[in-house]
Amino acid sequence: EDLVKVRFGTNWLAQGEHGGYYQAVADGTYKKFGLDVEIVQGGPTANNATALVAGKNDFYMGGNLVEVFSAAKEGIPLVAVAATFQKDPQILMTHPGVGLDSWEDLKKAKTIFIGPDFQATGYAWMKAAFGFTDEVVKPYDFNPGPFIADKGSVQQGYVASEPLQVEKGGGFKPNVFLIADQGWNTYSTLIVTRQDIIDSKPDVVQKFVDASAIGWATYLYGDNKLGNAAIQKDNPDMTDENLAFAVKQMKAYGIVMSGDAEKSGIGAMTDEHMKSFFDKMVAVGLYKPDFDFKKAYTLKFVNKNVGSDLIKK
Amino acid sequence: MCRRPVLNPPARPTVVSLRDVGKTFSSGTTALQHLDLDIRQGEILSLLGPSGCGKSTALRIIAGLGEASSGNVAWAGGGMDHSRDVGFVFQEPTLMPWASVFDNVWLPSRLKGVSRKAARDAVMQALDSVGLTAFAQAYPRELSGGMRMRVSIARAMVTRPRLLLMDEPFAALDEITRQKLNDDLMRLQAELGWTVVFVTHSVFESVYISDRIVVMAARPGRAFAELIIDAERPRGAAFRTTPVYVDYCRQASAALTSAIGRAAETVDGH
Amino acid sequence: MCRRPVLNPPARPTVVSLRDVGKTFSSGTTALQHLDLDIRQGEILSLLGPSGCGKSTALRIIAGLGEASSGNVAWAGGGMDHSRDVGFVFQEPTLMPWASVFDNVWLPSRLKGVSRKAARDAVMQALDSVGLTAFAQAYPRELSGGMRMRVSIARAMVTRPRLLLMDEPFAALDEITRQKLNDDLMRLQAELGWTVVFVTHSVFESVYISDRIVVMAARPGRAFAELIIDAERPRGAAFRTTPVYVDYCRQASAALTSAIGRAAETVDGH
Amino acid sequence: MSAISSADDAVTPSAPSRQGPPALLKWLLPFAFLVVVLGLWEYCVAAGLTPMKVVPAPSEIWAAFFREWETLGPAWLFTLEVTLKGFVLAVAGGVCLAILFSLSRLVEYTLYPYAIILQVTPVLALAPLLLVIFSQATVLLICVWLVAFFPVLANTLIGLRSTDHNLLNLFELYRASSWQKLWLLRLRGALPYFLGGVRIAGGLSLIGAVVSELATGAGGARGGLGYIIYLAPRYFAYPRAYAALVLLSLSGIAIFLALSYLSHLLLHKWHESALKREN
Amino acid sequence: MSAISSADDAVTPSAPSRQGPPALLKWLLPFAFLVVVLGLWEYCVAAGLTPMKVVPAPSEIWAAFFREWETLGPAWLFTLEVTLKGFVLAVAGGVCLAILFSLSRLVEYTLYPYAIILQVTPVLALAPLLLVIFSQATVLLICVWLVAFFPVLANTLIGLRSTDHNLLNLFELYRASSWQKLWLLRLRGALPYFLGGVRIAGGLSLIGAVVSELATGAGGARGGLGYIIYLAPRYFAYPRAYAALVLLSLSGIAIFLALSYLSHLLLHKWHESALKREN
Ligand SMILES: Nc1ncnc2c1ncn2[C@@H]1O[C@H](COP(=O)(O)OP(=O)(O)OP(=O)(O)O)[C@@H](O)[C@H]1O
Ligand SMILES: Nc1ncnc2c1ncn2[C@@H]1O[C@H](COP(=O)(O)OP(=O)(O)OP(=O)(O)O)[C@@H](O)[C@H]1O
Ligand SMILES: O=[N+]([O-])[O-]
Ligand SMILES: [Mg+2]
Ligand SMILES: [Mg+2]
Repeated sequence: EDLVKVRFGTNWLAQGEHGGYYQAVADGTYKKFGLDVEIVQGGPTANNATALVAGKNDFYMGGNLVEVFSAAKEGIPLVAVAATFQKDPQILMTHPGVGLDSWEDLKKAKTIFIGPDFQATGYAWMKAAFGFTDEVVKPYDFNPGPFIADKGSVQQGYVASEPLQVEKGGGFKPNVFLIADQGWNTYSTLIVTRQDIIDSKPDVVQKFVDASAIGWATYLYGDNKLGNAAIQKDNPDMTDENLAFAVKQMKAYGIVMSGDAEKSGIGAMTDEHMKSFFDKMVAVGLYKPDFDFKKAYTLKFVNKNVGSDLIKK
Repeated sequence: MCRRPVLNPPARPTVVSLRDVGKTFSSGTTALQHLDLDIRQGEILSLLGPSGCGKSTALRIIAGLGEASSGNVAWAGGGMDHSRDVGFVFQEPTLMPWASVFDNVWLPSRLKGVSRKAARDAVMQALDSVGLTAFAQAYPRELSGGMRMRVSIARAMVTRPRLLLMDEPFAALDEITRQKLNDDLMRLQAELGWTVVFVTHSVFESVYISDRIVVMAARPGRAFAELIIDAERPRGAAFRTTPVYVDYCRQASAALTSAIGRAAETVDGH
Repeated sequence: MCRRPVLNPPARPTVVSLRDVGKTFSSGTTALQHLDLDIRQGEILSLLGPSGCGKSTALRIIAGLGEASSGNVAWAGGGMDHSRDVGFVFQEPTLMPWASVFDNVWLPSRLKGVSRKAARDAVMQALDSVGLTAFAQAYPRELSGGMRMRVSIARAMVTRPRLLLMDEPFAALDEITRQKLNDDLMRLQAELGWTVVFVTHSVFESVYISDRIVVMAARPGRAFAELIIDAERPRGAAFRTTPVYVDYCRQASAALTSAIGRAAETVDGH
Repeated sequence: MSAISSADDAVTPSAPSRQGPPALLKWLLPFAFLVVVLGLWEYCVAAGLTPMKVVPAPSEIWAAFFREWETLGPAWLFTLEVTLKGFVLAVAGGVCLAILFSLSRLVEYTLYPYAIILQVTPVLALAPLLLVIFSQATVLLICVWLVAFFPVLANTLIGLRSTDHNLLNLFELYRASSWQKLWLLRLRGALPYFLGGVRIAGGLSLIGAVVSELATGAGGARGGLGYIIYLAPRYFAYPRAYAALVLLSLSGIAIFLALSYLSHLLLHKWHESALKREN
Repeated sequence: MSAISSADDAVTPSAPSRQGPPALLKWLLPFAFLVVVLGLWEYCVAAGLTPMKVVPAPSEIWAAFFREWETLGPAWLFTLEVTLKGFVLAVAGGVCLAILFSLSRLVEYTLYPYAIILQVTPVLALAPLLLVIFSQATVLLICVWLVAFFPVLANTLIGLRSTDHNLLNLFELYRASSWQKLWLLRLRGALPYFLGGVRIAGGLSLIGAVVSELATGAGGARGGLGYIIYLAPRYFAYPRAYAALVLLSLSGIAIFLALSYLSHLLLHKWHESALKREN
């Protein structure tokens, strides 16, 4: 009836990593909160961040904290209001049994397939922190074929997607290294919005954050049939097997539920965590130490344990 | 066709007059210098002169194509609107390669807004007069050199323009055809009161058809001599056998020879 | 230059002979049909005929450009290697627009591997003979129509080919120049023993320079009459005043007239 | 003086065409070559000479056509529709701009730089901005237009500037209006150049449609060939990706052939590039 | 009969040029227009008429030039180098293919389809495969080549086929070798078409370099303008992205001007498209 129209732009085609949002759309959670949410799919080269800045969308699914920090640095009033993923699901994979079986071995690889976005952020940190080099980088454009073909290579991926693809396409279980485990402790899959929306419609923001948390709790721990169907409608390439694998992995690696979220609920963020990551970026030279990174997020809408009751351990 | 006594040329009104006209191309070649020339109403004026002396250039300036670098071109009644009624046979056929013979001849009427259907009779008649009715649907590339030139002649005449500028129109034609077209031209000119400026290399042709011949000298191109052909009209094949005709031819030839000699001299003197 | 009595033409060996040659274009036009023609060593043969009768087409077939649709073209000594030594003045100047006058005339030598430097004297001499030395560096577009044709003539003569095919080479030139080039051609032909096939529309010119005239009739093009000009050489301006000359001209003219008439008849009979 | 028309000629010997290979060979050789190429490809895959699985054999691609037609068919139609619409706009726009620029050097100098900017601006960069203002369908067409218009503009402009000066004189003599000069003279003379530009634009429209699909995110369920080509490998549907590439290639060849035929129709009567030599 | 050379003429009245606008206006108007465009843009941004922050004002872009020159400069050089190398290869390849195709219709019919396939294959799809075999630098050049070669090929082929039949007759009469016919006749006559194709390829090389950078991942510290244009907006550095776009545009215009000047040098003596009309 009096639903508020909301446009939420994701950063990729519909997949398991977006499950909670699709769940909330499909099972009417957003509607219950008075929101009429339209999910605008991202894509290989589509840029939904710009759509948010330009006022076309109301929320954006941020990949990592570098995005919001950068926005603040450029004077763009974007604000992270929730962190759905406590850990970045980015991984590196190798072929098993070719001498690339530990994180330390990865530096020996002749070829590392990395996408441009991650190369500018996570990989920049890996260079500074571990001594990786740009020389070995080849572009990862979401096609695992070249990695499978080259036994000595390393490839980027999402923990909830690529390992299964490689297993099915290459016929082997790859070694998986969650980069977050090496200290890349950015939040991920953030809900980002503009300052003017926070100022003028804080209630809408709160409702979106809360409903999304409930959606995620349902998707991971409840009956996610509706959510999966919605995903498959937007992206017919997503098989049941893909989606089941995604849920399994997100749980196994504590992508959504770990750290602060265990305590304060889905979407949790803390100043300490933010500062810790910011300091790492300062060490890499991405930001100056005196930069006011706190402009880039607000804790106003999270840490309220919304939806925690739905989570069955 | 009525017998028409030759008018005393100065009595005819002037249509265009060129005064002290010069033309220098950007390549540095001076094609014309100090050229004075009057075109008079209803006359056939021939320009005779060595190759490269500026005849074509002069004709283009008269037609308003390419301005003179110096001097003055004045039209009777002022303005160039008069030239709306000009026909031009260029030295080269200048046909549109993508258009049929019919369409090429139709062009001048078409530009005046005459439809294909309305122009049809006039175009076919013009083609008939140059013997090309059977080739109306042919394309220029399918024609011989002389046939192309005949298309160009038909195109210039089809709108019956009051001023006709012709640059060696019959050079590529056999003598029988040429004779016929000379006669056709004189007949139409007399009937319709055309003014004709006619560039030719044939002394005989120029004497045969002209009221007046201007012999040009080259480098720089200028009027070198003038010859008034004071012979009765209409003229026919018989005219060619008269002593007057032979005498005029001799005069014109002599003027041409000395125009060429004089030019050579000028250059040798450099 | 030695006085040379006219040989009884059949005594001269044949260079090329066309037998029953026909040419039909894909447009359907039959340009030639049943054409028989012998070109004999060392003669000047003129082709005379109405516009569009197939003279240019015949010349091209002789040169090996464009095969005949039917019939036979036989070369003395077999094969066409002979024709390596052909010069051709096309009806249109056919100059390369991107090359200077010098480079255009240089072309035939260049294609035989002669360097610019080695060709220089011959090219400049050829340009001199057509009065264009001063325009060696000009581009074709900067020339008058007659000047362009003269470049083409210089290009055909520069390599002194044994067989010279000329398609109305002098039509765009004034009579004084034309006379000079006629004389030049006859002198070179006599000196170097050239064989010349010469297309012209001028009956006078054909009689003046030829050993033999073939008059062609049109539609379909074929040899209609042959005239042997059995007059002594060298010929000069004086030849034009002899009764023999005038008589030959009258004969050629009559043949041409009846060739044209006959063709018209044929078509009317269709 | 008179003439015969072609129909009058009873005795026309049928001359064997000097030009060109016999018609049979003209089709046989390309076909034979294709068979050799495909055969070699199939062999290489079978012999394991290609990178494992990444390049499927022609037979696998062939099978994918039938198996996945439900996906491929609509995607193909989607891409074709965008291509053709964008192509028509690009041709129209290119010609209009060329005419505008041909009006005067001043206009050309003033505006040509902006045309070049449009040519070199990557649609990947522009699409997100355009999406802020326009609908996805519109942005798709704008992007295809951007990719394809320039060759039409550049070639047509050269053609318009190449008008025979003698014919221009003729038209000026007869006081042709600017419009008449343009329509009856300049544009006709520009045809060979224009048609060349159009043929280049044909292929560019296709590739533009594919790239723009990705740039505008016109994907998902209603996606075109671009999405399949880009995303299918992600799910190891290499045969499907290659089948899409084959469709793309066939479309490109078909568009080119159609435009070449158009070109032949418009030029074969008079322009050297399409004319049979007869002498 | 004799002639005067230009130097002989003492009394040459200096004719005012009928053609073209005065030289001053020729540069003034485009400049004035640019000022108006930039002014309007600046105003729109200041007045808040553009989507917030996404389109920076010219003044902000100008400032970004200086502020970010350390990033922009090397990126520009990187892209320019790839562009120019790829451009040279595309021109050479296009001409060679055109010559090959012009040898006979049979060759053309057999091979042209593959050229079209190369034109319509998206580099985004091809680059990963090529990277399996070739080095990144090589793939980069291959990709630029793929994007840019076709206009050169297509235009040159039309040009080679447009040779004046009369001149061909002349060359055949003088028993010109195929090579002589090609070099002294066909290629000269094809120049206007070829140069048109080259000008189109100039811009395509640039855009090809930008796209190929992304497709081949030639990014990171050694990245070019393509990376900046793609990534800067993702991290909201819009002025930097626009500064890179401006560099791209300026490069495109510079390449076009250089090629136009070359074209002028080669054609102004004889071809209508570059000739001043004098009558
Ligand atoms: N390429 C062609 N295609 C079709 N028909 C042609 C072609 N070339 C010439 N013809 C026709 O062949 C006939 C003879 O042409 P040709 O050029 O040989 O005549 P010609 O005797 O040289 O005439 P002219 O004295 O006018 O030059 C003409 O009727 C012409 O229409
Ligand atoms: N576009 C041009 N650029 C430079 N020079 C030119 C141009 N057109 C003509 N000329 C020169 O101007 C002079 C006169 O040329 P024009 O064509 O008027 O001669 P013409 O008397 O018609 O000669 P012809 O009898 O050979 O046709 C020549 O010397 C020629 O070289
Ligand atoms: O979105 N991914 O980076 O797979
Ligand atoms: Mg002239
Ligand atoms: Mg002829």
